[in-house]
Amino acid sequence: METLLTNFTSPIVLAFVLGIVAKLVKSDLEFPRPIYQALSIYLLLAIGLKGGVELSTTPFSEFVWPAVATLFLGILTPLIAYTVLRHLGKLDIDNSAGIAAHYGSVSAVTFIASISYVETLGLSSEGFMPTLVALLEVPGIIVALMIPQLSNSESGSLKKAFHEVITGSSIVLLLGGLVIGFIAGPLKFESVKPFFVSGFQGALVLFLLELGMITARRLEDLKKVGFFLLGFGIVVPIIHGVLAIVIGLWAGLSVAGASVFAAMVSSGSYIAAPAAVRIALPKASPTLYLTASLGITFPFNIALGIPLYYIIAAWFGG
Amino acid sequence: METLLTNFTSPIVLAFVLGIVAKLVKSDLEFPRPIYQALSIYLLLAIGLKGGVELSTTPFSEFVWPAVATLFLGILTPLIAYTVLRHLGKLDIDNSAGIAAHYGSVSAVTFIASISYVETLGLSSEGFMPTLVALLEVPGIIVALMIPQLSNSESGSLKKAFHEVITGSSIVLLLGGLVIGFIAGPLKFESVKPFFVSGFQGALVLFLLELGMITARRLEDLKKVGFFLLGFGIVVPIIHGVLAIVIGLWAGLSVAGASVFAAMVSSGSYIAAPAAVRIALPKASPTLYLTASLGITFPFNIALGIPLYYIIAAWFGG
Amino acid sequence: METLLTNFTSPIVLAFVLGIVAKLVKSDLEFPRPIYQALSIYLLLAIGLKGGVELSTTPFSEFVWPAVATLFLGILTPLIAYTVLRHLGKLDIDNSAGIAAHYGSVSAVTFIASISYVETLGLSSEGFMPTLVALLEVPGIIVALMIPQLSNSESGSLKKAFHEVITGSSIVLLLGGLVIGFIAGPLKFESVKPFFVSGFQGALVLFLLELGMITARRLEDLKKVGFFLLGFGIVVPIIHGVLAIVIGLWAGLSVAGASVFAAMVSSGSYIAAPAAVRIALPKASPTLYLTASLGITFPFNIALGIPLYYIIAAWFGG
Amino acid sequence: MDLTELFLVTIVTERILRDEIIDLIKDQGSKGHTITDTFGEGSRGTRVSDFEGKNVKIETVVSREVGNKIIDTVSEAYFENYAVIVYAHPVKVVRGDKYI
Amino acid sequence: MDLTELFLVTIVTERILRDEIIDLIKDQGSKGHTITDTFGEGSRGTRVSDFEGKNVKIETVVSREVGNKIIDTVSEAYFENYAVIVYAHPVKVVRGDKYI
Amino acid sequence: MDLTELFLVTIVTERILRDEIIDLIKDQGSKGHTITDTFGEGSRGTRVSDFEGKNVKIETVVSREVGNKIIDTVSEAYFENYAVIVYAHPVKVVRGDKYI
Ligand SMILES: Nc1ncnc2c1ncn2[C@@H]1O[C@H](COP(=O)(O)O)[C@@H](O)[C@H]1O
Ligand SMILES: Nc1ncnc2c1ncn2[C@@H]1O[C@H](COP(=O)(O)O)[C@@H](O)[C@H]1O
Ligand SMILES: Nc1ncnc2c1ncn2[C@@H]1O[C@H](COP(=O)(O)O)[C@@H](O)[C@H]1O
Ligand code: NA
Ligand code: NA
Ligand code: NA
Repeated sequence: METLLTNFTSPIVLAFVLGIVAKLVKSDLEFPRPIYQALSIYLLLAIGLKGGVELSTTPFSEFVWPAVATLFLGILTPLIAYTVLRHLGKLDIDNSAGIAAHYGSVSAVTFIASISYVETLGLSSEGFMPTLVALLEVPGIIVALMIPQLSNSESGSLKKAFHEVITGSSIVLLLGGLVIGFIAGPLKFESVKPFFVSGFQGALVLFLLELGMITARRLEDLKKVGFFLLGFGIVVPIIHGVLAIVIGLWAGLSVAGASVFAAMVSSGSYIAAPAAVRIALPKASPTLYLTASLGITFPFNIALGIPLYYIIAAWFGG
Repeated sequence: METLLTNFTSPIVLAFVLGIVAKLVKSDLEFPRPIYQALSIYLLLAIGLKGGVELSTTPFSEFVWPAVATLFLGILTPLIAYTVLRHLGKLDIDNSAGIAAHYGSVSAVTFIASISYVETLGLSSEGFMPTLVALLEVPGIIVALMIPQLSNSESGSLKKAFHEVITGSSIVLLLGGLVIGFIAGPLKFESVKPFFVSGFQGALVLFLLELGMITARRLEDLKKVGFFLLGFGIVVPIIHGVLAIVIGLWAGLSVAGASVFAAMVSSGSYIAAPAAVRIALPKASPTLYLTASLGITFPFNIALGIPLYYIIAAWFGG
Repeated sequence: METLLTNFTSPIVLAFVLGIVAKLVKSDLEFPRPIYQALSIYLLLAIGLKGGVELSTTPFSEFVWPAVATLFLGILTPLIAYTVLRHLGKLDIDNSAGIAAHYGSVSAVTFIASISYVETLGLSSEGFMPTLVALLEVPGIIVALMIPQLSNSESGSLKKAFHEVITGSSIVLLLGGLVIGFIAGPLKFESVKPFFVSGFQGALVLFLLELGMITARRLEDLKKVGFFLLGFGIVVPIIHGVLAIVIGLWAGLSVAGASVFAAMVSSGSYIAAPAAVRIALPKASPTLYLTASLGITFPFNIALGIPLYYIIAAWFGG
Repeated sequence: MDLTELFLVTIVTERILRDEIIDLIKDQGSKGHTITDTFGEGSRGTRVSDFEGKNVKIETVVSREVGNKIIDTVSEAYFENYAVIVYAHPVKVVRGDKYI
Repeated sequence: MDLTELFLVTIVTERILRDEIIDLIKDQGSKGHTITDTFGEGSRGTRVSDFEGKNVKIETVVSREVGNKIIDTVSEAYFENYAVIVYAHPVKVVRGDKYI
Repeated sequence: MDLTELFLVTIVTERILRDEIIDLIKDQGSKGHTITDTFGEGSRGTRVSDFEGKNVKIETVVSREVGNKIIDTVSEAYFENYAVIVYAHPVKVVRGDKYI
């Protein structure tokens, strides 16, 4: 219980709520798009850098199994999501695959939020977690986009979509940051630390304020998408999260690491995936996949999911 | 005298001057609008957060009288301003009310500048001052906008104007920050402190550089508005400031607190008020009210007013 | 050799490379223009401020000879560049003068990069170096733009071009920062230090990421400009750099100072100069001068030039 | 491709009127619009938007009738007190029926 | 000054299609284009660009033939699945030959 | 509502020429203008503005005479050395007299 409260009184979650409220009261508060872009560049590069620096001091052996687990879940989760959507939800192939692509990938912000959550509990997750985010981002999208091909439904250009995913800004910044951090190492990193580490939590507050406002717009679409998707957006992440915890602990992650891992795996992408899906599956409705990942799963994870995964992980792993 | 010099050698004031100079020499220096917006979001949220954290540790009793004093002055000052404008200045009802609305509200930046001024003197004002800013922002505008209604001159939509004021970005960020800070409390605030506290003064330098450039454009309009408004923009703030000092000290504020309070009360809004007035009193000339609050009173307060209020407060309260 | 490696593993250089790579793989990563502008405002103001603070504690005598050396090289280097371009390169007058103007001026980022390079070596250059940057920016451009006048080739408005240079944002921010820092002094500077000093290196990383992307676009033009310009963009900076080292050491600069000085003098402007040249010499091809200064000399200096100048300076001065 | 002749009505005005005017043109029967941030100068100087001269351009493709109604209502509602310009010209539109 | 009558074709669509459509109009023979970031509303709501309603406006001055080809290819390629509007009108252009 | 037929002259050019061209069109008799930041491509590639392809679009509603004068002066002053396109078309303007 108390672990839940800790989350609800964190500036990050509160800023997210403020953003939603601002839109609900129709405030003229608006977050300039360039600032939104700059903050995501900063946040992605920062986690990349920190991850790379840590990685440079991590023995390969420690890192290999979690990496394998990540790739495995990157392939499994979109298939689970697809099956649920197609056969329980009776959605058509394109929409099922489109939504599945989002849940196969990862939301960097959910990841970051879970990191700071475990930190507020005085714990810390493995340093190489950001590397896992980079590993998790791409495969799930590709797997999901392949499905309609197999069931040869007419669709958009896969090639362009893959290029879009692999060279997407989030991947470039994450991987780029990892490599830079890895090469630079702890010493060289010192000089840029104040900017990328001390400022991080505060920048996250601003970013979640904005994400709150974007989410609020999505919430209006909730009625359009119906109860099934609402349930899907909460239940499937929990399933994915529990899977991630079990496999994560088995792969040698700490309890903190496993709950961060669960947050990652359960989260739905809303930067890389939407762009790719829009190109590869033009017939899939953006309203459905964006509302699911950004309007349902994201707020659920930020508010309840993250602490929940921790409780479960502690229960399994403690 | 020395207290004045301290102000003139502060990076904040100097940056403001630099901004004015840049425009005077027709430099192509331009401050991108999104950055301007981002800085105000940051500054307002930051003072809100800090205020909220402080508030969470302040006994209600300490805070109640200053709050009452604030609301009282929020109602009194626009009436004073209106009377002066209408009967001494012979301005028409709409323009008088429009300008009065600005002086009934508050300029957050003037407030911030006064805070950092007293800090450079090694003093510190009460922690709940930002709460007073939030309290002061709205009532003055509403009071002033009511006037033309009573003297039933045809005018724009009051309802829309009120919504505009109450849900204006500055209020949302200030109040939102206060609530977040209050709930989070000192401990949770730690993690975001580097971003919102250490960076604050520097961000303020950039913001005042930009405000200097905006003010410079206003200065060109000075000739248009005539001597009466010039006098108004200096004398009335002083009157409001002295009032604020007396009432503030009586309400239990420290000398530092009272001089910050004076800076607040004497200042003229140029974010919330203009938008509201433009909607409610379309016939009131933006050139008049913007030049008064942004072109005359703001620079006066930044350069002379703030130290002046301190001297007076010290004299009364010392 | 090891001094070279230090440079290649610095986050700043790596971020620059990442920017180039991002463009080469056609990533959709884009750096919003307002952020680019904000970062340059921040960086220029920051070096100005720091320089001014240092200057306020520097005896004039120490500073006078380096200043003279700077002005001297500001006049000499464009003439050298022009002669090489016109007589070896056989470029026409306008293009020769246009490119010369760039090499007569200075690239603030190259300067900053060289500062942080010597710092990573545990050395530190004279505090007044930023003042030299301000001194170096203007004269070279003016000298170069005069040439076509003398050889009276029809050309654009010199007057406008000069105004453009002298009131250009980079000069206003550098000089403005110097004056503010000088007046404020070390004590007043304390409050803004976290923002302008601690954050500096990190902001530089973001800025070089963006510059990498801009440079990448320039690289495509490399084939258009031919081998002569490629050689010019590498050899002439080295010549200017060596000149700067000799004269700098003679003027009393430390080894670190002399190598920073060399980086400054050898660098080609790509903010002030292009604008002025476009106006004064409309017939000069932007593709030529931008590719030379931004596509060839800038990356050369960032990657090899800066460590090279240090090695030479150490060899001469050690 | 079937091209219909419709009218492109352009309204340039103060940022602060944006949402109000969008509602207004919808009421008049506009099925869609495109908005662009612009700067501008005209007979009326000052803006209250924190950046002077900051305007929005609202473009809507509509039938002649709707166009005339928009022109009338806008000009009558805002010309007296606000900075605004309204102009229109015919355009050939693909799948024009969508916008009527 | 010699004025040629050409056509200004305007395409407003989702940000994500920008580069694709630019390539497409070049293939059709457009010699140049001007791009503006815009917001908009129409019959199709959601965008995947992180800001809803975020569109681009692509304007190209072309000959009647090229214009028609652009209109046909764009509408046929994108109308079914994407948010897009296309309209055109004649303009008098200086040195028009440059753009044919 | 009284509609006057006037001309909308559009100039797309390099950012760096913005203020110069604004002065120029004022001299020619333009009573107002609207400016939009745009990107663009044409026959002339490079810009010196720190972002390539960064242009401004200057639109002004003027009488036919003023329009022609603007077209002539702009094209003659800038066509040779700068990236610029100029085109015009008639528009119906509300309270057109304001802009003549
Ligand atoms: N003649 C014109 N041509 C183009 N745009 C104009 C013209 N006159 C005014 N505008 C635009 O309409 C806005 C309001 O004009 P005004 O009401 O005359 O101040 C200006 O800020 C410009 O953006
Ligand atoms: N009637 C219209 N007038 C002007 N722009 C429109 C109109 N309808 C649609 N648009 C623009 O075209 C985009 C796509 O429209 P739609 O495909 O109808 O969603 C919208 O976001 C608007 O920017
Ligand atoms: N055919 C065209 N259609 C629309 N805009 C154009 C066209 N050609 C050029 N432009 C615009 O005018 C600018 C200068 O063109 P240019 O002088 O041909 O390089 C380009 O950057 C575009 O923004
Ligand atoms: Na996932
Ligand atoms: Na006030
Ligand atoms: Na140089």
